[in-house]
Formats: sequence, C-alpha cells, structure tokens
Amino acid sequence: PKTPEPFADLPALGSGTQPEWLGKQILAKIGIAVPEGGLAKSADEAVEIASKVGYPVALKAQAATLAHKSDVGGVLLNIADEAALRSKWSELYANIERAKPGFVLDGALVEKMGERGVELVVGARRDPSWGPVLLVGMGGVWIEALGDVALLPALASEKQIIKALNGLKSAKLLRGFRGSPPVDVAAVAHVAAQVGRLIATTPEITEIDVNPLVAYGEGKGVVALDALIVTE
Amino acid sequence: PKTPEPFADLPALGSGTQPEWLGKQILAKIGIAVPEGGLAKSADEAVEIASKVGYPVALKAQAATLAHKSDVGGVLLNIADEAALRSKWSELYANIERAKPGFVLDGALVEKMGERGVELVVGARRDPSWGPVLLVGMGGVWIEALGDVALLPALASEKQIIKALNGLKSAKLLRGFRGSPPVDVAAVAHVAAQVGRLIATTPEITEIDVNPLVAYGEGKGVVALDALIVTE
Amino acid sequence: MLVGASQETGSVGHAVLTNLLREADRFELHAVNPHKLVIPGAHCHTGIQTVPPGPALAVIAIPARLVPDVLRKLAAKGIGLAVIISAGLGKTTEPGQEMLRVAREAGIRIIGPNCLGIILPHMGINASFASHDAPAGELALLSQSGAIASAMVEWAAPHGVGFSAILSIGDMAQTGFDELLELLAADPQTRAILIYMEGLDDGRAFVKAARAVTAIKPVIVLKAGRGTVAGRAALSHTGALAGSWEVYRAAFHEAGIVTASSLDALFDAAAMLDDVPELPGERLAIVTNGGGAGVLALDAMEVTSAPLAELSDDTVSRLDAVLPPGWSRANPVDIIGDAGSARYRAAMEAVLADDGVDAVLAMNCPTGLLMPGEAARAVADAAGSVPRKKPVIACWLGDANRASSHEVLGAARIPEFSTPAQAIRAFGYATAARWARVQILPDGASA
Amino acid sequence: MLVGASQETGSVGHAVLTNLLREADRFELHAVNPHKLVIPGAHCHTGIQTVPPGPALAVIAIPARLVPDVLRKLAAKGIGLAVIISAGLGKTTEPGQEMLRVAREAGIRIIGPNCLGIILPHMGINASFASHDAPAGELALLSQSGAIASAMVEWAAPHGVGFSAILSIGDMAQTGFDELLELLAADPQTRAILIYMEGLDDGRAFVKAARAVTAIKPVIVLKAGRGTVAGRAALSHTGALAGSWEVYRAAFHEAGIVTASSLDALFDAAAMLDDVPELPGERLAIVTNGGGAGVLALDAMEVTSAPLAELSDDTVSRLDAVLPPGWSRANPVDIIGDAGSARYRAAMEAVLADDGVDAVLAMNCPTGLLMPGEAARAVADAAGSVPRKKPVIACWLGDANRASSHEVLGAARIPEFSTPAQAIRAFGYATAARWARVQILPDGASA
Ligand SMILES: CC(C)(COP(=O)(O)OP(=O)(O)OC[C@H]1O[C@@H](n2cnc3c(N)ncnc32)[C@H](O)[C@@H]1OP(=O)(O)O)[C@@H](O)C(=O)NCCC(=O)NCCS
Ligand SMILES: CC(C)(COP(=O)(O)OP(=O)(O)OC[C@H]1O[C@@H](n2cnc3c(N)ncnc32)[C@H](O)[C@@H]1OP(=O)(O)O)[C@@H](O)C(=O)NCCC(=O)NCCS
Ligand SMILES: [Ca+2]
Ligand SMILES: [Ca+2]
Repeated sequence: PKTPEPFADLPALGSGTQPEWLGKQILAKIGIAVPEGGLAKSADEAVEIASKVGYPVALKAQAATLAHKSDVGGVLLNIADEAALRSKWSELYANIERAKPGFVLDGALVEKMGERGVELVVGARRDPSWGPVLLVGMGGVWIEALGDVALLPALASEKQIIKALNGLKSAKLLRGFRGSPPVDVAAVAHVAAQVGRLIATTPEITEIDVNPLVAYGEGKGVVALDALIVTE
Repeated sequence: PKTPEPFADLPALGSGTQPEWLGKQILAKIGIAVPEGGLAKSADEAVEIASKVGYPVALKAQAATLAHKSDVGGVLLNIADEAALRSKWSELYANIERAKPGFVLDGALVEKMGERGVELVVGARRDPSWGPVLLVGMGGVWIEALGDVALLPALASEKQIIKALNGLKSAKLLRGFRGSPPVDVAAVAHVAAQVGRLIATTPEITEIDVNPLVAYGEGKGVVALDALIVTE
Repeated sequence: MLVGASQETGSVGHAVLTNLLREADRFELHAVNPHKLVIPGAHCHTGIQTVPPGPALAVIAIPARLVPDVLRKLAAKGIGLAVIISAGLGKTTEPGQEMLRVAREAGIRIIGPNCLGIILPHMGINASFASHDAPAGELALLSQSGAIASAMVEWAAPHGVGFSAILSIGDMAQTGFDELLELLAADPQTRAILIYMEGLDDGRAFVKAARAVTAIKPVIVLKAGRGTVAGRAALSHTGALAGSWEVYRAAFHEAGIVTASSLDALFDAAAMLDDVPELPGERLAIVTNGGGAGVLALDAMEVTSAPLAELSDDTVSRLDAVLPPGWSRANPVDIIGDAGSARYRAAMEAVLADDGVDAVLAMNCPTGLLMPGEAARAVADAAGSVPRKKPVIACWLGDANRASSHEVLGAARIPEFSTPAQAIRAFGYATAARWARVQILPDGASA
Repeated sequence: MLVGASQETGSVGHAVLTNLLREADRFELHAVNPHKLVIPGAHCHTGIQTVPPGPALAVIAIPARLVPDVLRKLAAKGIGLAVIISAGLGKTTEPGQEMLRVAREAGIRIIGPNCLGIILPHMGINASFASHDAPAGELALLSQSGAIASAMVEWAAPHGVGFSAILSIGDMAQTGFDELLELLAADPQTRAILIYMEGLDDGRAFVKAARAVTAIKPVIVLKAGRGTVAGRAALSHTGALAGSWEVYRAAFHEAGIVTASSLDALFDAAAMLDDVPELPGERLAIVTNGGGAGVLALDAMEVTSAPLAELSDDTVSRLDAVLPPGWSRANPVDIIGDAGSARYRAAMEAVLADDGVDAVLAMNCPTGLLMPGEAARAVADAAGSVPRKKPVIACWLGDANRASSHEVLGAARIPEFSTPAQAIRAFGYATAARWARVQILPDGASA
C-alpha cells in the first residue's frame, strides 16, 4: 500500500535523544493519550500544574541526555499535596546533583498519577535492511524476562497488530484474566499503528519507545506513561 | 532417605477444606511467616487486632466452605484507620450476604498489609500413583497464564528446590531484575521443604496451597499471604 | 558453455563437466580450456573466441582473477546469463568489482559467484559440481549455501522428491532472492519453493517479491543463524535489527512464507509439498495398525494447529462393520496389530469418504503378519478409489519398512515418512502454507 | 518352548516360530500344537505333557481363554518364565485373573500378556513376532507398545545399532518396568537402556528402581501421551496428577532419566549411545567442509546446554598449517568445500589433540570432489589415531551420502547422523545422561 500522509504540525525536533516531555507532546499530537500534566521549571510552576491536574502527582526529572532517570532518583511518585510537592521538588534536584554533580535539567515533568493496568510496550526502529519496523509486546519486567514481543512492518494495519498481540506468549493476560476485564486491545493497536505511521512518515525519527503503555479494560483506552523519541 | 518425623503440636484439623485462618495457624506452627493478625468475630475484635498489628490492614471473610472470596467481595485491602475498618467490616458482611444470602461466616481475618514483592506459589498434593508431590512456581496471574511451575518429590532437599526454582521459565525474575534485588530464594525453598515435609508426614492432609507466597530481597524472607489446606 | 572444463578428476571443472555431459544430447555443450581437450559429447575450444554464437548460458569455473576478462569475451558472444562458481570475487575485491562492472556494461546476469551452480532437471541441465543428479519434479530450491543445496540433492532421489530448479546463489553479487522468486513464480513447472537463507541485504525488496509468490505457491524457508535471542536485540537501544531472528521471522510472516526449524524440517516439508502442494483443508484423520504410533502422532499434533477430524456416526458404523470389536470408535482409528490388507483398505475407504475429513495419515507399524508393501498397496488403492482431492500421507515406521513400500507409495504420489513426528510436522507445514496464503490475500493493508 | 506354534503363514504362532527357528541350533526348541506338526529344527509336541523337563522359558501364543490351563501345565514342567503374547487377558477379565492366580501359585514370572515377545540377540533368541531380527549389541529396549518395539527393530539394523535385549512388556500384568530395570542394571551386556512408556501404575516404585540404574547406565525414555498441558492439571484442585506429563517429567528428572521428545529423538539417542554410552565431557568441537552445515549445527546447539569448545592457540596454529588461508580460525572449523582426505584427517587430528575439546562432530557435505567414503575413512583414521577417550560423531549430510560411509564409520564405532539437528540432539542426550548421573550421585537427600 502507499505510504500515508505525514502528520501535520508536529513540534520541531532537535537531533538525538528527545526529552520525555517533548516525546509526550508528539504522542499527544498524534492522538495518543499521555498523563495530564506538563513541564515545570520551578516549584511554583509545578504547584500550578498539579493544582490544575489534581493530586496525587508524579514528578520526573527532564533532560534529553538523562537516561535511566529512576536509577538516579529522578522519578518521584504518589505526591499527595502541595507541601509534599515542594519538598519533593527540592529532593529531586538534590538527587540529580548528588548522582551527577553539575548536571543541568530542563525542569521536571509534573503528571497526574494514573491507575494501575496491564503494562505493554510499543516501539519502532528504522533498520538499514528492513526499513521501519514496529514492535509490540508485554511491558514491565516481563518484556525482558520473557522477551515477549512481536515485530511487524511499520505500516501494519490495526487488524494485523491485534493478531500479533493475540499471538504473544502471555496473550492470556490481555483477554481478561482471573476476573480482570479484557484489555482494550483495540486502543493498543491504534497507538501502535500511529507510532508506525509516525516513524514511516517522519524520516528524521530513527527510534520510538513507548514503555510502559498502560492498558485498561475494554473501551477504557490506554495511557503512554513514558516516551522516548530518537532522531538522526 | 527415611521419612522425617511428623511435626508436633499441630492444631487439630477437621475433615475437608480448612479455613484460611486455620491454614495459616498451621503454617505459622511449622515456621512459615504469615502476616501479623488474627481472626475477629466482631468489628470490635477487628479493631483490637488492628490496633495491635498497626494500620493499614486487610480484611478477609472466613469460612471453610467459602472458596474464591475475592469474587464475592470477601477481601478488602488497604484499610487505613479504625473508622474505615468499622465501615469496611459492615461492607464485608453485606457483600457476602448479597452474594450468598444466609451464608454464615466464621468471622474475618484482620491482617497487617504487607509490602509488595515477587509472588510465588508453593503447593503439595497426595497422588494415588506418585505419592506426595511438591509444586513450586511463579505466582499470581502468571502461574496460570504461563503454567510456570516445577514438580518435585515431597521430600526434596532445599538444594533441589532451589535448582527447580532456577529452572523456571521466568527464573530471571528471581535473580534481581532491572534494579530490584535478587529474591530470597533460600527462604522460598525453606517454605517449600516445610510444606513437603508437612504433607509427607501428615497422612490426613491431601492438599496444601500457599498462593501467593510473597518473596522479598535476599535475607528479607517470604510471607504466605494465603493458605489452603485440605484433609481427607 | 563451460569455461574451465577440466579432465582432472577431483577438480571442480571436471565435476561440472561430468554433470553436464550426462544429458548433453539434449543441448549443445561447449567446453573451454586453454589446453586442447577431447571430450566425447562436447565441443572443445581452447578459447571462447571459437565458440559459435548461440549459447544462452555460460558456467564459469576458473580462478577469480581471470573471470572479468572471460566475462568480457562472453559479452561479445551475446551470452545473457553467467553462472560463476569461482570463489574470491567478493564485493570488496578488485576482480569482484571488475566482474560487476563488466556484467553491468554488457547486460549479463550473474548467478553467484562462489556457488555450486544450477540444476534444471526438466531441461537435462546440471551445471553444478553436486555429486549426484537431481530428479525432475515440481519443487524449486534457492540456496545461499552450495553445501546445503548439494545435501538436498543427495537426499531427494531416495525419497522420491523431484525438482524444477536448484539454484545455488552463492554471494548474490547481482542476482538475489527477489529476482529469482519472481522467475520461479512465473515458472509453470514449479509448484512450491524451498529456500535456504543465511542473510539478506535488502529485506524490504525480498518481502515484496515474496508476497507476490506466496499468493500463488507455497514458500518454505530455512533460516540459518538464529542464535540472536528473540526480542533482545530488537529491544536494545543500539542494536540494528538486521541480524536478529525476530525480524526475519516477522518478515517471513508478513510475506506469507512458512519457516522450517531445521534442515530435517525442510526435508519433511519438501517430501510433503512434492506430492501435496496444496491441502483442501486441515482436519486430519489417522488410521494406524499400532496404538502407540497413534498416540505419538497425537503428541506431535500438540505443536501444530491442525485439528483432529471428528468422524461422522456414519463413518463409525462403516468402520464397526470392518474392524474387530473393541476398536477405538474415534479418530485415531486403530485397526489393531493383526490387520491385513483388506482391513487396511476398508478402513481407509471409510475414513476417506467422511465429509468431515480433509486428509488422512495412514500409519503402518511393522509386524511379522503383513508385508509393509501389501499395506502400502492397500492404502494406495484406497487413496486411488476416491477423487484425488483428499491427500493421503503415509507414515511407515522403521526404515527397512519404509523402503519396501517406497515404490508403491511414490507411484501413488503419497508422501512417505518414517516417524509420526516427521509426518505430522510435514502436515503442519502444509497447513501453515495454506494459512499463509489465506492470510496474505484478504488483508492488503500492510506494506 | 513355544505354545501355539503354527505353520499357517500370516499367523502369530507362525511368525514367532520362524523367528525362533533362525538360530534354533543354539538351544533346544520345543513347539507345541494340538495338531501333529513336522518342523525341521524343532521338537514337535501335540501337548505340553510330552515336553521333557528343562526349558526355562515358554512363549505362549494361543487364544486367551486357554492360557490359564496351559500355565498350569507349564508349572508342572518347572517353567520359571512365560512370555504371553496373547491379548484379551486384561486385569478385569476372567482368564486374566485366573492367569495371575496360577502364576502366583506356581511361582511363574509372566512377561506380557498382549505383547510382541522378547528378543535376546546375544543368545540367539527371538521369541517375538517382529518382522526382522535384531542385531546383537549393548542397548536394551523396554517397550509398552509392541508396535514401537517392532519399529525400533526395523530401524536398528540399517543404522548399525545393536541390542542386548528387546522386551515388549505389554499389559505388565505382573512384571513391570521396575523389576526389568533391576535385571538390566545387572546385565553386563547392557550399557544403556531405552524405554517407550505409555503409563505407570506405581510411579514411586519406578523412580526407586530407576535411580539405582541411572547411577550406572544411561536410561532414555520416550513417554507417549503428553497432551495434558504442563502444570494445568497439576494445579487444578480436583485433578489427580497421575496422568499429567508434568509429574512424569518431574519423576524422570528425579530418577536421572533423560527424556526423549519423539520417536525420532529416541532413534537419535539410540544411535549415539550404541557407540558412545559415556561422554568424557561436554565441550564440543565441530569440523565441517560446509559453512552452512556448521551454522545449522550452532543453531541446533542453542537448545542443548553443551558448550562449544574453545580451541587453544596451539590448535589454531596447527590448523593454520593445514587449512587454506582465510579459514574461520575458530570452532566450528570450516575446512572449506574443496577439502580432500588429507585436509580432513589433518584438521581432525589437530582438533582431537586439543585438551579443551571433549568430543568432535565431523560433518561432511557432499561435493563432486571427494567421495564421502573417503572423507569417512579420513575421519575414522583420525579418530583411531588418538586414545579412544574422545568420541567422534559423524554427520554425513544427505542419505545417499551417509549410506556410502556407513561401513567405515560403523566399524570405527562412530555414530552417524544425516542432519546437523539430529547429530546435535543426540549429543545433547548424551550430555544430559552424563549430567543426570552426576546429579543423582551426590545429592541423596531426595525420596
Ligand atoms: C574456480 C576454481 C574451482 C578453480 O580452481 P582450480 O581448478 O584449482 O583452478 P585452475 O587454475 O586449475 O583452473 C581450472 C581449469 O580452468 C582452466 N582455465 C584457466 N583459465 C581458463 C580460461 N580463461 N578459460 C577457460 N579455462 C581456463 C584451467 O586450465 C583448469 O583446467 P585444467 O585443470 O584442465 O587445466 C577455484 O578458483 C575456486 O573458486 N574454488 C572454490 C569454488 C567454490 O567453493 N565455490 C562455492 C561452492 S558452494
Ligand atoms: C494369541 C493369538 C495370536 C492366537 O490367535 P489365533 O492364531 O487366531 O488363534 P488360534 O486358535 O489359531 O491358535 C493359535 C495356534 O495355537 C494352537 N493352539 C491352540 N490351543 C493350543 C494349546 N493349548 N497348546 C498349544 N497350541 C495351541 C492352535 O492350533 C493354533 O495353531 P494352528 O493355526 O497351527 O492350528 C490371539 O489370540 C491374540 O491374542 N492376538 C493378539 C496378539 C497381539 O496383538 N499381541 C500384542 C502385540 S503388541
Ligand atoms: Ca514423492
Ligand atoms: Ca553404531
């Protein structure tokens, strides 16, 4: 089939690894749900965002070159109120300073805490021999423990993506297991199809990772909790 | 090897499926950690127990013939204080009455909420052809989704049990995965060995299920969150 | 035309010459060697210059550094296709680059270099140094390894499997899988395609070409070098996907290509497709004279998705009439160890007549009571008595046993296997090929 | 003594008689049939009464209802062991119960009923209705299915595999796996044991007996009927474990028994153990004349736990001297398609001499340049030139190819396979048997 139109009005991307907040802006732009929130440059800005989205919130240190934020104390969850947020803001900056003295953050992402759901992963790569390739799989620790992923052409249809999801080793978990409702697989497939279209139509993007993508019960959709976009 | 001595001073067991609180008493007796708490027959008793073990607590409806308690609203978690506990006590009894009109409970188990950890399962069965058999595996929904279990002779040594655990499909999760510390496999093996010894030396027991058995980091031990014992 | 023909036994040029001479009465064979050779059946030349214009195909088995110059001379003779056996013409080598340049300028298609050659049995052409000839048939083989192509040739004849083409493609300097797949798709003598693959440069081009083929003919691939652990490489933020087995698997799936897990599996698939390139459906019935063999077949079916056929009441009654009391009364149909020819035939006929059955696996365990050849005769007769839409697959346990039935089953185009697992695996590949085709047709939404 | 000897071709009694007569010069054969028969090579009787006392073994192939009475008469003759081929003597049947009662009272051990019989090749006894004779060797087979035993017999001879005993145990009315395992453990002619199993009544007794055997001899089992999905049955609150594959697997593991996944796999294991009942270690080196075959062997090794040997610098230098430049310089050692005998032998000798190598897989892909028999000769010579502690395994690709090397390799006791996956699987079973023994010895803490 012919390549679809590129997405219009995407924010401009620099070169290399993009910070999470910018990755999420792009996801939001192409219709993928991300947690409510935004980038704060100061504690006051953080409080303002939190009061808009509602507590509890999560606070995540932001900088393009900051990989593995949680390993350096750059992710603080379940912050209950303004007082806690202000104290956590300082704690976050102190953590980064301790782990990487002199490191400069873009700020911190303030986001409403989401509900628990089933963690999946959606990714895409541009490969020299195969062109753009799409990846869907179970997320969280399971993805690495079991390597439970499927690869697809970037422009796979949502129907094909659903089939691939149903073919995963732990597909049972998507079908409503032990009383929990079946996962909103259609929403997962839609996200994956959008990610595939994004890489296929945006030549400067070499890699996209949405991990975890948290999926809820049928009709309840999905939320991208983290986003990584790499450009040439 | 010769069969070891039976455990002394076990509580007397009736015939058939034993209620969780009694199952846990037996586990505690043979040195398997269970959450702090006890059986309450009234809201007052529940509050008394909770104030001893500390909030937050879990509340679990108890009766030998009550299978799948969580399906009928018989398990309420994360109760934060006395007021909540009293209201949840009524809610629990109402849930049971709604699901099974006229059903009589022994009471409810009040337990201190535990920390999250890796869920495993330990079980034992008495089989007509094979004699007592021990089972260890990954717990939670994974055990059924992936059937990730290993069978062993009931009197397997702790060394053999550790080997079986390390041979599970998702053994990686026990080895300290993505920053989490390695699981206290020795403690899991000890529990399994005790369960094996219990079934091998107690002829009236036909089945034991510890599911989930929550395991923490090395040296931090394990806790049996649920216990089912069936006798002839 | 063979450039580098030689009479020195044990040399490549001699082996190719010997293979070409076998049916040289069917074409004109020109043998080129700087020394003056005398070869009955071939026209000998000390240089290309004296070869009259006309040959369409040249086979080259001379040292690498001499190849470009020879190509140039072949161009002057209007040669269109050159099979280059010589090694040492890699993309980064001087003669390799020169070879490509000459070919491009002269419009010569190259197969190879560094290959075993090609065999086109229907035309009597064996332009390879394989140690045996390949029987004519309807399978095509594309192999990136000469050794594996050669092993396949050896294996084929005693297993009653024949080929339309065996193409050893070596370094694929110019002609790759995609072009050859297109050729084979159009070839009326080819009904199914086998591929041995080590790696691809242009994955997308391959997928595109393969999709067009699998819509009309089954394609089975054995991919070597699957070491990279699934998913791992694909997930690392650095690793390219190119080498990962996961990405090949996904591509094969997208292209409607069935994946064989080992050379054994490729052999099984070949034996099946040779006689049964297409299945009408997937419901398999099993008729066996040994209960144990039936159970092993069921164990093997656990890994295929094909469903066990359910016998109709009618069929069960028909079987009641011909089987001893106490038979299983269900599929698998155990006709009991003391079954003779008549019972085999009657049971097979009853099962083949069942509308709920798409294919029948007939199994024979050796006993001292019935010659396996007689059992084969009975099964072949039963298969012949119904319209040939329902494939019969044979599993004759024990090699001596199978050999003795080979002729009868081969003539009836009943594929033969010697263990339950092999037979079921082969059936699994046929069903997979059927599914791949079904899937590739309706959903055109993919790249 | 054969009770139910018959001269009617196609009957069980005739098939057993024919098998027994083949080497009847090595023992005294008494054939019993109510009719007066004349059989050259056998003493014929119209009743058991006239058989002189002495025979240790009676084979019974008469209708079920007559068996108890015959057993009674055999008891009077002091017979100790009766192989009962007849079917229809199940535990719940009247004659079946009577049979057991008589046997118990008379102290007769019964093998069967409902079996193919037994074959003891070293004694020239083939008391079965298998369609072929089994060559003498060092493997024992215990089979719960006569058909599978018979298939194994067929398969063995052309593959150069021999047996110390083939015991078809049928319904196991009295003598089960445990007793026979003890017997075979003590039998000096048996070096490894193969089992085909459908189900067990007393799992614990089996495990106990098997543990004693596996400590001294490898035991490989093929368990049929593994359909029950792993763990599921074991976890249900109602299901007994008895039928579940999981519980068998655990028991085999506990007993140090290696599990074969299919009949094919059992054949591979048999071919390996026939020549190499014991491995000195697990580090495998591969020598191949085809790169593709080497890669396929590596792919197959992904599923065995055996490590690829690392060649010493010394070995690499030695190989540098005998291989063409540009060879892999690592394990697998690709000696390149144009390798002749001398290169094969030199490479094999260098690799076999490496202290870091415990076993060598020699592979041959057919080419028109070197006769496979010559390659086999070179490999066998190299294997013979080192102390016979380092097993050599052969993989000769293509059947025609293997057949032509069969004699040379068989004589050198080099196990032969025709695909990389088969060879590696067989090696995997040998390493598994080695591990099973290592594991079963030190840790006595288990039941
Ligand atoms: C092609 C190859 C086999 C030639 O090797 P060789 O036989 O040792 O080379 P030679 O120099 O003997 O040349 C071969 C023959 O061609 C002849 N020849 C040389 N130049 C020639 C020319 N320009 N035109 C025609 N014939 C020529 C030689 O005289 C010789 O014949 P002879 O032995 O009868 O005299 C070798 O270079 C090679 O590439 N080997 C690897 C092949 C391989 O493994 N392919 C992949 C398999 S999967
Ligand atoms: C044992 C069995 C083969 C006999 O069947 P059969 O050959 O049809 O039975 P017959 O009545 O012809 O008896 C067999 C022979 O024993 C002879 N016989 C009968 N009673 C006898 C007795 N008391 N003593 C000696 N011989 C006797 C018969 O005369 C006959 O020989 P003949 O044909 O030369 O006259 C049959 O009953 C049976 O069990 N078949 C199944 C075997 C099987 O499948 N086993 C498991 C394989 S894995
Ligand atoms: Ca055929
Ligand atoms: Ca042998």
